[in-house]
Amino acid sequence: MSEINSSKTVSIISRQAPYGSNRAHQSLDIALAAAVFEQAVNYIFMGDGVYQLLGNQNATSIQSKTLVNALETLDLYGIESIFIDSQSLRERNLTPKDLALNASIVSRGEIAKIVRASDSVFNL
Amino acid sequence: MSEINSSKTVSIISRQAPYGSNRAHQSLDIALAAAVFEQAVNYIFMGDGVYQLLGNQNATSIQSKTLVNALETLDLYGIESIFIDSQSLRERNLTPKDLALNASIVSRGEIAKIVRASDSVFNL
Amino acid sequence: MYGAILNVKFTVVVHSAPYSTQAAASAYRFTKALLEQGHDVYRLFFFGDGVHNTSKLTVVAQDDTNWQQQWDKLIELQKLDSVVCVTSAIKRGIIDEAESARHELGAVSLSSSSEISGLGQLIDATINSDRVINFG
Amino acid sequence: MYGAILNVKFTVVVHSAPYSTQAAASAYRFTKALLEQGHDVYRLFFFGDGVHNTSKLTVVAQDDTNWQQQWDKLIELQKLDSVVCVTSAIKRGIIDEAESARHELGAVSLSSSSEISGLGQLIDATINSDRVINFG
Amino acid sequence: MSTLHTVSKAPSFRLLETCLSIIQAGDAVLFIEDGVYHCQQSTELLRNSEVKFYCLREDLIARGLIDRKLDTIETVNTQGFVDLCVQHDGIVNWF
Amino acid sequence: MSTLHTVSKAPSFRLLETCLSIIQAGDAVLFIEDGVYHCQQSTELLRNSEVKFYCLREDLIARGLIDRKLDTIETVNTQGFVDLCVQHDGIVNWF
Repeated sequence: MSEINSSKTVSIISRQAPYGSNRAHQSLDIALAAAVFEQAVNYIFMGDGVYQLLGNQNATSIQSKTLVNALETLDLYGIESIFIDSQSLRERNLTPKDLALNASIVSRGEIAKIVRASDSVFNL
Repeated sequence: MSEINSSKTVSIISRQAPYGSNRAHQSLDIALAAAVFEQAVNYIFMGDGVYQLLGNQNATSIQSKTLVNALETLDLYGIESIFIDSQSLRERNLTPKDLALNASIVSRGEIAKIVRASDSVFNL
Repeated sequence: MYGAILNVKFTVVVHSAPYSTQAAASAYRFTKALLEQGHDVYRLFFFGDGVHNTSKLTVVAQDDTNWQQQWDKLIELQKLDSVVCVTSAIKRGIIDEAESARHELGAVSLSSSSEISGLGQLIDATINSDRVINFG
Repeated sequence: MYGAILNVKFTVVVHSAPYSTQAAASAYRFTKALLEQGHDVYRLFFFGDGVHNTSKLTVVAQDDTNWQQQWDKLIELQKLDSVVCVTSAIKRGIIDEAESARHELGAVSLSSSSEISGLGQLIDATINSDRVINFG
Repeated sequence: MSTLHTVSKAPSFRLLETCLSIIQAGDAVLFIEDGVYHCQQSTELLRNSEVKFYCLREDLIARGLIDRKLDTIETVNTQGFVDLCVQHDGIVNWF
Repeated sequence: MSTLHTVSKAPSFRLLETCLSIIQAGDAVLFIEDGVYHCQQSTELLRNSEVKFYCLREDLIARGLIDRKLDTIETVNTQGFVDLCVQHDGIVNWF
């Protein structure tokens, strides 16, 4: 790992619901790894990915780990650039107060700019 | 295999495009196995599954086997109840003459009756 | 309403690998519940990516569910007929003693509670079961 | 227009298993093409179901492409750095010598051309590659 | 003769549209896995009086939907899922 | 600064809608795998003059689409795919 200290911007677009597939969990793993290696992380929730942020989840009923609990601790890892696509919320009849997480509600145009300014993008 | 000679009706609904996923190929494998064991088979193409029937396919370009070649020989296995959903064709701007296979073009209502009259359904 | 109305023979077909989608976990919970209600499993059939449920070469973190082990225990305890589709299995690295010997692979990955066989076993199951349910 | 404009370092991330989706085959063809055009592979990274590309316990019919073997040959021939995500691998039964010994599994399933490591190797790759491309 | 349909993907995958287009009066739909997100939002598709809609309790709880579910959709646990399979003559799984 | 987007699922998965909603002028979209079915049917989405559309020849041939492709979409082979990655500063893959 020759230049591990040079910081780049990694954006993660998380577009899938939790539990049904492991994509949401994989997004989290990449985000945490990037944070641990001191990269700048943008964590973007879009499409069904916004379902990950609903309050009151308890995945012990399906013998799984409750993903939102981990998402609530992202700031402890230094991940503070968290963005939620407003259109995706609206399409799912959700509002910010349905969510367990405080984050920036953004437009598609703002997401476009974040993606364009990233060195690499993981889109899951 | 205690009662292998008793014939039941197995319907296969194939809804995915070929090559991108292996679902189309799996549908074929189940249909052929059912035919070999002398079951009555209904083979229904719906949604992106109708793409499987396009003429002029050649999957050697992606190091795969050309699925439509096998579909063209279904009658040799005694599979003659082949149905194509007309709505799915229309939505994809396709007509029967785009297809490599001669089969019954049916409505959703007819598919509903075929499914209801089946002993088991594989919906891939 | 939720008691056993009559004894029904189920075949449960699993199309997905554990950890990648929830389908295998749902199939497992469904299979346990039907047995608890006094119904029977005619056959478990692992197809496509579902064959990965029968690997014995898995290591799972303590705080995570080991689905392969859970299936293995359930199959052994309830003496279930568990079949893995041969076409799906061998190209995915799910190998029994015979295949391992024949191709000199030096390793076996299939749990001993399941056996590798053909799609004929799935068709047989559709003939001899009262209900066939697919999880994918 | 299609010649090598300059030498570019790629990292190729593979998220899907062979035979289940086309993604692994596309990744393979892409990797071969970039090398033929004089570019470099900084790293291959197999993630999630992609880890199944590195199994050595596979048996593939003669008329079918053996993708695991194709990857293995390409990695060996071109001396590529090929990393398999540990979290993804071990719960899917992709096991190296060390894990096999530690958990007394009695078998190794990982091809010797790849090595198991952490997600840090993916982050390192995003830092040190010119382009990161994902196939899934 | 009646059929139980299970739907296991989120509404964005549009499986319910296709499922309902081939459903018959007396059939039932059970939402499982990510399919339970259908229960969180009232849509025209769910206003079909010839079809009975159910959803799986364990999947609702996991996803934080147990208090958000529409009243018109009945909740069953996995034992109820087994019972639904027994009560219907056939099963069609949409995934 | 420009980005290459790849889209690898059939139109029914609606990835292109989302992709185009965050695309910027000068970006390109390359259809690969089942994504090449986008090239078979003219849609409003493809009438975006700020974005260049490409499709992968090998995937078109496999699916019987080589003679059905819209004229407005340029065909590249896998070498051309590599070149597009080189010519753009970033890559976003939609799958």
